[in-house]
Amino acid sequence: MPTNGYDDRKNRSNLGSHLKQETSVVGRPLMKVDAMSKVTGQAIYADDIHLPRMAYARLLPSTQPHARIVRVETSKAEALPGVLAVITGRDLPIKYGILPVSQDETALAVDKVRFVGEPVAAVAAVDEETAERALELIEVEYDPLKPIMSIEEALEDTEVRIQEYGHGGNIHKMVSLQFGDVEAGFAEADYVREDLFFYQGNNHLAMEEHSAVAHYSPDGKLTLWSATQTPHYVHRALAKVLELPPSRIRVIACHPGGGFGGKSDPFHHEICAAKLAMLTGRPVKITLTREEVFYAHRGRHPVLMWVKTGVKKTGEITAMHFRSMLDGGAYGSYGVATTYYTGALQTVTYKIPRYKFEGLRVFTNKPPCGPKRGHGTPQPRFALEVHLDKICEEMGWDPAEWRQQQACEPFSLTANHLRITTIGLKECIEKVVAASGFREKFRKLPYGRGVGLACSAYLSGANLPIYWNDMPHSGAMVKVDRGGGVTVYCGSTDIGQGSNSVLAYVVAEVLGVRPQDVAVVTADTDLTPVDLGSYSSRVTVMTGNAAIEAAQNVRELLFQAAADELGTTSDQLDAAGGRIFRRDDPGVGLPFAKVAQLAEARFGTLAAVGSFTPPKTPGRYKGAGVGPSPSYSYTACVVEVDVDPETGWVRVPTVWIAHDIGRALNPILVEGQAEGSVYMGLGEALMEEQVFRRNLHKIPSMLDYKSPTFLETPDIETILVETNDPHGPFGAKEAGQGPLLPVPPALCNAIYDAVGVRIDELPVTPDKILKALERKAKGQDPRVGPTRMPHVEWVEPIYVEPPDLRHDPSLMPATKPT
Amino acid sequence: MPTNGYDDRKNRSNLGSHLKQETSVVGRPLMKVDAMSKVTGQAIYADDIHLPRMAYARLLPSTQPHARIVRVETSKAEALPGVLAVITGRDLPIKYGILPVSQDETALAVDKVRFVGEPVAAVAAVDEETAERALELIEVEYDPLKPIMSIEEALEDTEVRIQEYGHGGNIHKMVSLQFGDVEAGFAEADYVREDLFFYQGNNHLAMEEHSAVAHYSPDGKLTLWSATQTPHYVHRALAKVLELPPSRIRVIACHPGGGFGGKSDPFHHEICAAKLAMLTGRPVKITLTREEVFYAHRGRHPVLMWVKTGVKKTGEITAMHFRSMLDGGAYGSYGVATTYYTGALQTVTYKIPRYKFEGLRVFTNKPPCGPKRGHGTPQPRFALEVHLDKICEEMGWDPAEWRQQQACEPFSLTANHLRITTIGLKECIEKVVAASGFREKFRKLPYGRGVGLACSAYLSGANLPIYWNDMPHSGAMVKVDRGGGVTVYCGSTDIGQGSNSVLAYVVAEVLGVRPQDVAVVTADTDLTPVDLGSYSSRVTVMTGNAAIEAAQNVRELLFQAAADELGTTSDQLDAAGGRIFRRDDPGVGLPFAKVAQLAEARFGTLAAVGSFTPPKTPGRYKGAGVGPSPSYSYTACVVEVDVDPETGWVRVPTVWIAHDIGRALNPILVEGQAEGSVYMGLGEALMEEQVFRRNLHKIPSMLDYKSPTFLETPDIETILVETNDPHGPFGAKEAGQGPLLPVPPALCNAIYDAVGVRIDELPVTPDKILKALERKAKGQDPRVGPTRMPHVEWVEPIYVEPPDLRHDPSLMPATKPT
Amino acid sequence: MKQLVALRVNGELHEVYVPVHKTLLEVLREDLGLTGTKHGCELGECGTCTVLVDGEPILSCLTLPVEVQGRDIITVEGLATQGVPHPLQVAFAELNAAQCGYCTPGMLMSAKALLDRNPDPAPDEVREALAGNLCRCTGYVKIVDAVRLAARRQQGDLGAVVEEIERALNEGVVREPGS
Amino acid sequence: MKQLVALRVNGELHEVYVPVHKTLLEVLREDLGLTGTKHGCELGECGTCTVLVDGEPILSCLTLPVEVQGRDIITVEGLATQGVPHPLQVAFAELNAAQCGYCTPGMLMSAKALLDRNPDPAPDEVREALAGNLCRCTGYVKIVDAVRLAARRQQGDLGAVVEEIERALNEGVVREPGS
Repeated sequence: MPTNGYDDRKNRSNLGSHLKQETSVVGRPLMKVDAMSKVTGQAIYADDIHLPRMAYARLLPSTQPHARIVRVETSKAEALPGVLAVITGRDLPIKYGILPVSQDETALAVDKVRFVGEPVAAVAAVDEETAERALELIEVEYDPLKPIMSIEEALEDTEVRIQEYGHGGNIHKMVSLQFGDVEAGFAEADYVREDLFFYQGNNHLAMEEHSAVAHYSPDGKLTLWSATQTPHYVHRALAKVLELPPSRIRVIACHPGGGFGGKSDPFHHEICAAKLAMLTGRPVKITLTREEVFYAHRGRHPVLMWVKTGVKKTGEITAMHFRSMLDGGAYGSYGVATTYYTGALQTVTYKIPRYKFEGLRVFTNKPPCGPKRGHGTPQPRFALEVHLDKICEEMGWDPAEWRQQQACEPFSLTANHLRITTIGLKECIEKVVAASGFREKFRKLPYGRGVGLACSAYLSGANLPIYWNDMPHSGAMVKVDRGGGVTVYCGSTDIGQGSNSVLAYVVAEVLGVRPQDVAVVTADTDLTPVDLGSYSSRVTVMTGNAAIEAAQNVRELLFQAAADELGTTSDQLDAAGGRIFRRDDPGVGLPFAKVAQLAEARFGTLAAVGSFTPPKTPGRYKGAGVGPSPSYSYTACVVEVDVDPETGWVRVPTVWIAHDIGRALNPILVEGQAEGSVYMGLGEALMEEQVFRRNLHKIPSMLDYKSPTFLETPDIETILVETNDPHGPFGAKEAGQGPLLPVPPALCNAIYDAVGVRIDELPVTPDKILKALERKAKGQDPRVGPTRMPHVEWVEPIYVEPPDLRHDPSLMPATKPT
Repeated sequence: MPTNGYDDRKNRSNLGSHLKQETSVVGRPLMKVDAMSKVTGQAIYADDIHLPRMAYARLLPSTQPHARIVRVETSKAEALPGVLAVITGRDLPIKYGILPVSQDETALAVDKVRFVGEPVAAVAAVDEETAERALELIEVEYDPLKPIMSIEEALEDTEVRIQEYGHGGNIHKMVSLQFGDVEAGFAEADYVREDLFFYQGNNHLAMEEHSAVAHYSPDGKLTLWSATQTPHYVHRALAKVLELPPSRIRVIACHPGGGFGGKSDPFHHEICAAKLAMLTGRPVKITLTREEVFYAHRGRHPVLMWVKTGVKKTGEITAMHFRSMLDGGAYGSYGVATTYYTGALQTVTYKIPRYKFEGLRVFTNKPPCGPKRGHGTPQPRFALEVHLDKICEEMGWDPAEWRQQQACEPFSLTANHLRITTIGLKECIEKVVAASGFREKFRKLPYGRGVGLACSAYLSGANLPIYWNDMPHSGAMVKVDRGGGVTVYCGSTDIGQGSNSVLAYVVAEVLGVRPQDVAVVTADTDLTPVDLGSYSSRVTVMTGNAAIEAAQNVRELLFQAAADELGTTSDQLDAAGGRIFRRDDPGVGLPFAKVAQLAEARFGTLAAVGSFTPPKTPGRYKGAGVGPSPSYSYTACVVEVDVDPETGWVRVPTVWIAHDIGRALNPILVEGQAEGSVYMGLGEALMEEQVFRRNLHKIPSMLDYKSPTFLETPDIETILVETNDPHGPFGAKEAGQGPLLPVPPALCNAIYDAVGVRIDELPVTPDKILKALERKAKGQDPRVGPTRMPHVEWVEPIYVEPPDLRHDPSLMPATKPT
Repeated sequence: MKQLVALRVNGELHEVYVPVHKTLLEVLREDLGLTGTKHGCELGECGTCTVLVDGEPILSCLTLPVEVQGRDIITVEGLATQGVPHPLQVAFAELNAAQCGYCTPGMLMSAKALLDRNPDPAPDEVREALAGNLCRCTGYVKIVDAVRLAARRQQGDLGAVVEEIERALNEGVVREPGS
Repeated sequence: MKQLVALRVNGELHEVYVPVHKTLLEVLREDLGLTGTKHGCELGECGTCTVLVDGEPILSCLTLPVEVQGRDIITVEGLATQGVPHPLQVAFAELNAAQCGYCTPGMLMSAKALLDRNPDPAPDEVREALAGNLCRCTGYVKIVDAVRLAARRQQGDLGAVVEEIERALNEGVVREPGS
């Protein structure tokens, strides 16, 4: 049970001189602003929307993994009473995709299907039942092509191509980057080790199935309500595919019932709903079935990895070489970014002076993979932390101590030119080791029990947008009403992490009102300035900073008006508790609403804007766009396991996790992110897998896709470490993704501690444990995992000279955002 | 059939140098931005809102016109299955009212009822039927008091008081103002005339019955959707009565299905719905029945008037003395303002060098009167224009020519210190006389047919707010999206006049985009800056100016960004057709969206605010707050009648109306306002009356309340005169109310022309015509109308020296709003 | 007491179980969610609740659903076909014949019944046919114009209607119906 | 084929005429507008559609309305009484036991059934009782805490609940359930 001593957090004054000395909102474990709506069933999710005359649509899935479409015959479906419209690929031929470099999707398959479940046609009807019956009346004639179902097959078969673009054959993207003379590094190492790992793909399994409702108003405006994390990108995609001016499209993200990255692409069903609404003149709803969610996918990429590291006896890493091969499924999605991400963040935890990364992504005839919590980094982090554990084991180093020694310096650059600001990694390791009793347990527990440690880093938002441009990543407006109410408008999407509450908190803190006084308007492309979306753990940092700037701009006006009334100057004022008052004499002040009235009389309508654009990225090479962030969060994790050598069953009684959050704007929300990450990390590590059998998804249902219940989920002890990041809103960094990363490797390291076997392939199912124990018993290498990487002609790497890795005070930001 | 030559209006360059030389949006007869929603049944009115678990509420009406409440017993109603809550006056004891000086209403009667139909209790139940059955179970014991049902009774009976406050007895308010030595004026006149008039009260009869839906969210926020013209004032009243912080209340005005002033007060049902929603935790809807609408009322005040004017043989008016007595009904409502309004605008049409006004308002046991289209000015305008017609007749003057000669000067002050800017009255008279063939018809048509002329002036918004403060009357925000979409946020309420479209037009004009590119967000206290409401014909002028300012502030940023890109300076640029381009070389330019992207990259989130505060009022006396306006609209009207001397039946074949609109932002919308005003003026003049019999409303239903249908409504020819007012947005003035004013007097003047009788009391029902004809036949004064004013001790007038009335160029505004 | 009623509204069959005394207006608005049809007086005096039953305008506030079972009910929501508005709708929008818009659905239904039996009505025929529909905003002028404009256009190409809307929104070209 | 079904939901009787194969979940959401109950899988595997029938948690996506006629159905909308939320609701809100909130209604119903039969469950008893309800956001930790906090509070004064909400919104005082 966490005992965070919330009462002590209420007013804190030890967090850096550029922040308010005392906060009255930030740092408190407040109820979320929409919490009561959610617990009373009043929060509106997309499928809860019911509009008058709403029609229902369904999608016809491809039955073929890979085939040319010879003919789609819809006339029987069209003739069915109650059917309002039927569309096929020909009606929506324009290609789209989340990344500008991979505009390879169509809303409905045009000439070819590329995976079982890919939508081929869509029907709108007066009810769902009629729409489903209509689907059965659509005849599709396929000319089958050879299916390609694995990384190996994709690399082998260069004749049968799934897509017509990319690196060649079925390689979608190949990357090769080298920072410094890696071979020299290996040469000067005392020990060089190579390992192979595989991380299976898995689905987000958000509880809510994707859903969208479209309405084309007779006044010529399309509105789409959708369970999306990225309304801005959906807005763009709709404009492109439907050939409508963006000004005529409004996208509203409803509360998504879970996202985890799975609702970050523009989706078939969103575009089809919009098109059908335009054709029928009626609102159209599409809600995917759970089976269709597995086809929509965009989940974790299966990744095959090879890593080679050289170390000196004294502990320093001399060089690292990392290779990854991603199974991308049939379309691009975020895959190019994912590929880079599998190589980008190795360098931001421990000092790696020379680094080489080679990565590729292949197309296969499976649902497209995309971004899932951690986006391309849990896989290499798994590989890296197990690999390093093996090195520590080999070298006889204490894995906690070694990690602390090798941790990156604050305000330093990495070999691949990523700028680290604050880093609480050492403190995280120290605290998690202490809390878990790691030193007392490691290599000391009875057979079958063990502990494992792993660490990780994650970005607090990507410094570069998906579409390269110089515009802010997040914009906010703050309006103050003469009655004392405040409204904050921001394009961000609260996917459950509490970003709407964060907006209320930071605005309330700056203006000295209560969060309840702040109306939060988000995720509506008509009403709110653009925010790029809820991905890459960017929201708190970026929207928080944008909202703070907007609130400060309004506060400026309020303070000027109050200063005159109170006979002082703006800089002598402070705001808290619904009052604006003299800092030197807090009894002298005015109610917030009164100041609002004075200020409105003087300045007119009280509203202001704020924006956040991440700092410029130091890296100047191709590929330098993936990895940079305003700040990195750090996590250390200890997992304790109880392995039954008879059954191979792994029970996890407790996980300890320490997370460098920069600053917890609301500790109970941060804990929730850490706990959810630990849970999801364990799910991926122990049971979750999206796998295929005879070209088909291995039964795409929740019954067969195993995920942890209450009974499989351990006690989780969360420790928050605060480093007060200068780029963060009130010092905050991310929490939503980073804490997932160390969980799978810590688990595997704990299994090794418990029973002495290495499972280098996730998930760690009982059969793999048993197989490894069997090998161990036979005196063979007590390991289960991949044994080779397919041969590939890697392209010549781009060579980049690494910078000096040491702490450099000049990297500290001169101007503080807060 | 109007032939406005719309095609010629598309591009105009003759409208004053401070405006854009050519407009691309303003001036065109565009479809309203929400027109298609309205014609497809998709526009949402309050009663169309259906929320899950919504409960229905009904109000228990008083059966007594005037009584003490001895006991209200609700227990039987509470026990009825399906009843969720029952409230009485004790649950909502805090008083409210639209004007700060008359906070005399409670949501439910507390100790006393003051008119039949006044709500005494409210019930929320699972359906309307159950709520109604519950009403029948509530027992109310009354102790009857003497009802006071007329002005005469109210003035006579000072013992029985309806309200405990006011001037004394049943006089709510008494006003006496004198501008110059009126007696000296009469002394120097060649002819002095006195007349008495009565204008009966009537109801707005909006097609939509009042409706409100309240929801109290579990997160502690109250939302009220209501058919209201004044969401800002409803917001204030709810905060006061419910004792909630304004920040926790959101008021959203739905499309009102007709307002005409009748939805401008905070109403019982709105507060009851909110309270019941808070008590039950469920959304609550109240929709009034038509009968209840007649009780909610706030319609035209019945006014008894006396006017005395002196003129010289040469035509000049030497002095005028005007008295009015208003029958206010049981509560204050806007009545104090109405009282002032009956005396304020006499001076802004013709030069009146000395002027005295005495007015009073009484309380009676009838539903409260309030503001109806023209708000207190149609009654005196009726009196004045008939009175002047009689003077012209007496003096042998041509009524058109005389009015042209005596018309006020542009940029002048009136005796009561009202500042006239532009005045198109002479041109209006000229055009309406020409179009109607007035000179060929007046006194020349056969017996039974006649024409009559009258003129009027009305304000384009009141210069002073209801709650005195220095804050803007209207605020707007404009946001520009990087996709090229524009959003304008403004608190104003489109009551059908097209104010949402006006916002889109002016913003589109300033930014050079199309109205469809502008999303209009209005009438939502959370989302929009305050606008005071749709009353006093203020919206186009005030929100138009605020929105222009906001758009110009954004355009500034856009032009700066575009100028750099185009190698020029901001002042060389123009915007139209979705492009920003060099004025000297229009081919050199950039698409709007591209400029938005450049500007957002440079300046951050693109949004700006604008505000409008009316100019300072020159008058410095108590009472000077009622009457001043940024500008006055002018109207001249000719009515032709066909009077059947046998039946007294009056048929109106045609009405010609010329209106000085300043500038028609959209001529087809302005015409609509003029046509609707003519229709409503004729309804009041010929048939509409809210009258009482034996203390009861004379059957409050549409069956008995006669109003004109298609068959009674004449051809209406509208002529727009443009004077390009410097205070108006693109030169515009009001159109929604002014054109009603001259219609009743023009009708009465036409009847005199037709059959030689004077009906000095509205409505002109056939029986009154017959009675007058009978008197004429008997050689008596051929007139029907009041014969005496009740005796009243008028208070000593406030004396104010009148300014010089002549045209004064120094009154022209130095800074142009547009 | 409740009863099962089967109503064919805008071509779709709806089966609802409603109190026997519930009016067609209430059932349309509350049970079928077709709130386009408005209510204004409860007593059949204002015409806002007009819908078509077998092509004839009726007052839905005075009609019990059971009376119109099996008959063809058209509401304002059924005027457009496949998202293309009826020429009457376009003309009303274009000529500002809908101000507050509340009487509009009823007005349109009466007008449709008129045009269906008289494709080119004179102004007085329009006034006569719509006399049961009150409007407080427009003074009726633009409504008469709009009905006549729609009558003229109805002869033409329905597909052109969408273009008309676009033009009216952006150019404001209004054709004079009287010419 | 349709049938008439009479359902008592949250104490109110609803009579609906629905296809015979329409699930209770669909009827609640689509016909009664009670969208608080969610669907997550169509196959009874996720627990999001849990409602109470005569106090027992059942999966509404696997239940036909006809099976539960005349029985007492409680959905998340019926947890609060007269606008005062159930202690479980407050505790869930306060302890951030609802992140995306989608599983929350079902979770609350299972938790209520638990507390109704076991007013002071141990953590493992909570886990056991809720094991049929999946949550992907929270890692379950705060849900267990919230159920136990509510259990402790349920003994106390219901009226204090509103104050708790106010406090949790503005002060963030969280009581440790474990102590």
